[in-house]
Amino acid sequence: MFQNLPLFPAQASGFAGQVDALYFFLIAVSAFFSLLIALLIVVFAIRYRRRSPDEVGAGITGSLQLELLWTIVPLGITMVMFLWGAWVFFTLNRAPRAAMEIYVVGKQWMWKVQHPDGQREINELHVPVGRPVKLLMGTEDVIHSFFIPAFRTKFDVVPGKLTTLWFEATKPGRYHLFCAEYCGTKHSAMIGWVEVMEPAAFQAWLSGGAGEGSLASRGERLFQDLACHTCHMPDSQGRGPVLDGLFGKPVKLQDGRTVVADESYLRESIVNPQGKIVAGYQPLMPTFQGLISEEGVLQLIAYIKTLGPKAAPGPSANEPPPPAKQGTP
Amino acid sequence: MSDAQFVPSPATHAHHPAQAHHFDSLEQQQEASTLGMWVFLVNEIMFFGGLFMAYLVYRTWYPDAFAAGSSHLNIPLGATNTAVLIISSLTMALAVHAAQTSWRRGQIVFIILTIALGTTFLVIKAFEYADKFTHHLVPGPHFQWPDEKLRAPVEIFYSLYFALTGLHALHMVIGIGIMLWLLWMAWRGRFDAEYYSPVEVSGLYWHFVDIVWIFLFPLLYLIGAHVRHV
Amino acid sequence: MSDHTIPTRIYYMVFGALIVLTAFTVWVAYLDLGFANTAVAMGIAVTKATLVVLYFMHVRYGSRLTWVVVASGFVWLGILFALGLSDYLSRGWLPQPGVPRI
Amino acid sequence: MHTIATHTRNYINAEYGVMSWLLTRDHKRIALLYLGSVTTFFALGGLFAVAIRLELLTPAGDLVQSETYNKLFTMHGVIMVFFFLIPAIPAVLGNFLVPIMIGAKDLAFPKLNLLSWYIFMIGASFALWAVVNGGVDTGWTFYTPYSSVVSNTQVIAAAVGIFITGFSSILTGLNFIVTIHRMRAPGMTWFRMPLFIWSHYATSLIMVLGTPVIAITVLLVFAERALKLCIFDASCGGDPVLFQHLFWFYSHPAVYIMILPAMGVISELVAAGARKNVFGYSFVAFASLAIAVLGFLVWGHHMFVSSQSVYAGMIFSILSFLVAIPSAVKVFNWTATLYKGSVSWQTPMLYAYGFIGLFAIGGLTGLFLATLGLDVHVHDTYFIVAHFHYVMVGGTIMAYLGGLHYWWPKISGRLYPEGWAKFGALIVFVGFNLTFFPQFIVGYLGMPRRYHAYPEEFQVLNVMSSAGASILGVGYLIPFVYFIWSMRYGPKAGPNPWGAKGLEWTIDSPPITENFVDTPVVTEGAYAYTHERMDVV
Ligand code: HEA
Ligand code: HEA
Ligand code: HEC
Ligand code: CUA
Ligand SMILES: [Cu+2]
Repeated sequence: MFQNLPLFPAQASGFAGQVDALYFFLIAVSAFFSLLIALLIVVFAIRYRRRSPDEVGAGITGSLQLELLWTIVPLGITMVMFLWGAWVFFTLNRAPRAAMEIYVVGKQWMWKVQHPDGQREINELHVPVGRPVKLLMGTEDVIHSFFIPAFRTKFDVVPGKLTTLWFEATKPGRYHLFCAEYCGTKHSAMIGWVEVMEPAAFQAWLSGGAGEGSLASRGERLFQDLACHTCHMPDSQGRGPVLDGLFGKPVKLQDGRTVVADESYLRESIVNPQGKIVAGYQPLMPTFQGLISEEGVLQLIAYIKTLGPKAAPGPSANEPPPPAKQGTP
Repeated sequence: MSDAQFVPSPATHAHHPAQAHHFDSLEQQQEASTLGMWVFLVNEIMFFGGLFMAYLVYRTWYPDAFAAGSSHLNIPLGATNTAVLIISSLTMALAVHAAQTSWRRGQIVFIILTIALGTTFLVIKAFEYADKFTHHLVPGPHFQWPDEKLRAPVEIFYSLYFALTGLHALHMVIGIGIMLWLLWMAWRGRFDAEYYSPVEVSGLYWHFVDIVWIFLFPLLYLIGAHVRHV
Repeated sequence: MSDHTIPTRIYYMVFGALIVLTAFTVWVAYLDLGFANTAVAMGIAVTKATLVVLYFMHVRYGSRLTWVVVASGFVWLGILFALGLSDYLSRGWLPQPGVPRI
Repeated sequence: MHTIATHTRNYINAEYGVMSWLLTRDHKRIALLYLGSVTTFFALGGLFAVAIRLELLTPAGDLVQSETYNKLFTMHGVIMVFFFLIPAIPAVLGNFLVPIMIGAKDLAFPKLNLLSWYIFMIGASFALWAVVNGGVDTGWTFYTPYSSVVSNTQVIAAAVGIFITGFSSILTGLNFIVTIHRMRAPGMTWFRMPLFIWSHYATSLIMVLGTPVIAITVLLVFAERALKLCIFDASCGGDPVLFQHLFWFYSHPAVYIMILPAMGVISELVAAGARKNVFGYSFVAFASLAIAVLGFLVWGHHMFVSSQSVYAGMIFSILSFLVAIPSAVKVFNWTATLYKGSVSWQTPMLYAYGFIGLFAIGGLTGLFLATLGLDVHVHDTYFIVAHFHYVMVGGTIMAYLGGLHYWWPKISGRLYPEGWAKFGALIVFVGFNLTFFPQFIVGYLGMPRRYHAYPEEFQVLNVMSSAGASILGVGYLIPFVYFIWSMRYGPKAGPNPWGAKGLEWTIDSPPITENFVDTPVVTEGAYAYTHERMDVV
């Protein structure tokens, strides 16, 4: 039993090292202060122990210098922690442009994964080593959280939203995937594996069984089935705006704001079209809330992203992967 | 305190019958009650504050739905109720004044007026609620809204409407209960220029409930006024 | 305790102001002023509330402690709103690589 | 103590009969009512903890069903937080001591004080009803939409229970604030008040300003569940994250409701244990206020990966570091107080040493969590569980036990057995560390919290933790037994067994009903053990 006692998690992503460095810094600071305080307490308690029943302590009331010292020094140290931590956090929150995209849906109690080329998996995620991967995530019911300890990252999936998470795996292997946000009875069974593969093996795996066509093509079918095309036509004849080339572009809204048409915006436009009305259009579009599954929404998004002039940033889903690029700006 | 001295209680003068034994003086007791009520009202601000926060978020998200939802509220009734509450605040203030000037008849009259106005408010509110029921504007499975596209956010509006006005009405009911007790005490001639803090403190509560309504009225009723003619 | 007995005349004046402000806020709500509708409505509501607090609730003549207590209520409400909105208003601000800034 | 007359009458034997307790308005008797209630809840919460630890002995979820496990940790958390730890120090020690320490006969509103206890018990009855009728499984955090539309357990009863109990907390806070402002004895200026009073004042501010927000929040969950309103539900366009904002707006300050009174206790223990002025008295006093105020500005640090905006995350992170500074100031001042003191090794001091060390570790690991990039990894893992048990169990419960030992002679009039007490303190300290230290490691390894079953490689650390918990349980049982024993057989304590300063030690043990025969007049600061003045070096 005791040979089986890991004390430190595997490092398998680009920022595992960064997070661990931060961790060791905090451990060092904590160890220093805890030991200092413990030591002082023990020393004082022994050195100045009470020797007679009515002995009293010295008439010391305080010292401004010391107060300043132990206010400013911790303040300085914590500001280092803040800046360093914030910097790592930004890295964690900004997926590089070249990231390969995979769609994830959480539901009680499983993770459903769809690759752009059409592979689907449940409670497993296959990714290539050495390529940034961006997960576009949603949930069908309650909040869950996609957590891969070996990559030192996690992010919640939240009803009504599209959230993202990215990483770049650095070591082939099989790593735990957990649901970290409590989500009901089988929360602890909402687990799986992340399989990091060599690029060639990954390509082989990808071409393994795409059966139902690519994600975008399924989105396209939905686009027809839900009659989106009756309003959104490739030319500006429809009642709704043209969606071709929309992704990644700034959109002027009726209330004067401008937003970028990213995935969250697309999701909101489909599920809750009243939230942001495009300038120059009537709020005609019905809500599709409850009519499309979360997976369907992601398929539609994948489809819209492939539409029209290749102005969208990031490779389109069907292109072969470009060589891994340094993602962090 | 090794050299703390103990002095006998300073006062030998007769205590007011309303003074509790753990206070040194009636004045200390009255100051304590007033401060206590103010602290309680601060707590009340935060209690409604949580709801106002929700209102603020959803109002920024769904301005149109809120305006649309609001346009189904009855402005004349809401305005009347605002006026009713303001008058009741006046009568309450006058009741406190009557207590401060040891005018028993005035206390009784103004407290009765306050109760009557508070009840009027609740009756009008009840009519409004009844109207919402018949028009299926109560959130839940029977909620209906003609414009399907706005249904969901309008339901949020009505959820907040009922939560806010419902809690406000609950405060009114409690306030009326307190007023009835005050009436009983005033009737028995308990309040005079020397001892009137129950009236004063209840007055603070009553005015606070009025203030909440002063905000609810524009936030709920008036935001849709200028769109309903479009 | 405010030993201060406020003359009833002041109560009636405040009352008059409150009624006038109520009428005004209803009237102005029917005009389409865009964003200003909300600003005006809230401005009037704050004025009315201030009048009630200062005169009906005697804070005008109250002790400093009363002022502090009243103020703390509104400051804390401000904390809830401000830090809450710090999330809601800045969502989606984070520039993403490759996405145009606006 | 020439001024003390020996009264045979005291608050305990002033009246007899159950009704004399149930209708009492004496703050000291009400404190004992609370003592009985919160001890019961602690035992109940502890039983749930035992069940949790038994289940986690093996990786497979083999002892109880996952539904049951989820209810166990939820009810453990709810009971420990709302029905034990929040009331523990303020409602027991605070109730007993606040009036005495400032030289008052009672709290400003004695009837309200009794009412608070009844409200507490009514709220607790709802929670217990929920426990008995199937339990709740939402986690103590009640996140929507799970709690509002999905879970099919007794969420409504638990929410109502928490709502009601909240008012007990609010009224206690209100009572303390008014008492401290208006009831101080002649000469008891603000800067002569014991630090226990300062910290209770700060705690009361949080109770009054924060608790109403949790009340309205659980009320909204109730409304969404029972009345089908739409507030947080994403299917009508609501935002589940809004619930988290409102929940943590209270629940982060609530952790300071739990720690501030404990810090007050430690200040008293350290001063009496070293027979010295608390080093930097005014810094410690203001640190309490600073924690109370800044504590309201950091709630979003529980939501770094909740899809809250990145910028809000940064604001909450930097503010979280700021709120750690006053805690650091306090820790250093307590340590410095021992310097050149006349330092005691009696049980209350042992608990105080334990507190300082464990709170330092718990607080410092709080910094790990406030660090944005690091929290992403450890959020919702056992690292968090370890962090908060270090501050709540290693911090607050240590202080609570230390305070109970220190004031037990005053409360009961009897001395507890010192040898057993030292032994108990040692067991608690050892058991505690064995229980919760391994959880830091298993947390960083990635074991998520609220897991009924877990991967095998985490087993060894979990077994250590469970073993520690059984030692800890024994450690808690020991004081429980000898406190009860001492009420009958303990030697009489006398007014001031510790040779300590403070108004509570100038009166009888146990005190008479209105505490003081005559109102005391205060002429010096709180910890005037000596009148010599001396510099640090
Ligand atoms: C008594 C209760 C208590 C106390 C006092 C604290 C104190 C602190 N807590 Fe903790 N916390 C909890 C109870 C408490 N916490 C609970 C219950 C949870 C989990 C809730 C849940 O999800 O269920 C939690 C979770 C929690 C999180 C969220 C983690 C997550 O879910 O991802 C964070 C993040 O910032 C945090 C931070 C802090 C900080 C910075 C402090 C600071 O106040 C600590 C300050 C103290 C010190 C810093 C130590 C003393 C100082 C020194 C020894 C000197 C050296 C100092 C420096 C160099 C600065 N806590
Ligand atoms: C004050 C708060 C408090 C206290 C004291 C404790 C005490 C303990 N807690 Fe708890 N804990 C929480 C607050 C607290 N906890 C919270 C808020 C959570 C989060 C819940 C959630 O996720 O929603 C949590 C979660 C939590 C977990 C994580 C569960 C999970 O995520 O799956 C674990 C696991 O080990 C645990 C263990 C323990 C243990 C071993 C103790 C031990 O210290 C207990 C020791 C006590 C005993 C063993 C009882 C001794 C018995 C007596 C003294 C009885 C004698 C008296 C009579 C007979 C009348 N706790
Ligand atoms: C009844 C006509 C109609 C139908 C059907 C319809 N839309 Fe729309 N759509 C509109 C209109 C009008 C707008 C512009 C106003 C707005 O933003 O709501 C719009 C806007 C959008 C936008 C934002 C476009 C931009 O330029 O920013 C997206 C994305 C979108 N629709 C996707 C879809 C999808 C996917 C479907 C099918 C599931 C669909 N729409 C069905 C009418 C429609
Ligand atoms: Cu899904 Cu936990
Ligand atoms: Cu916190």
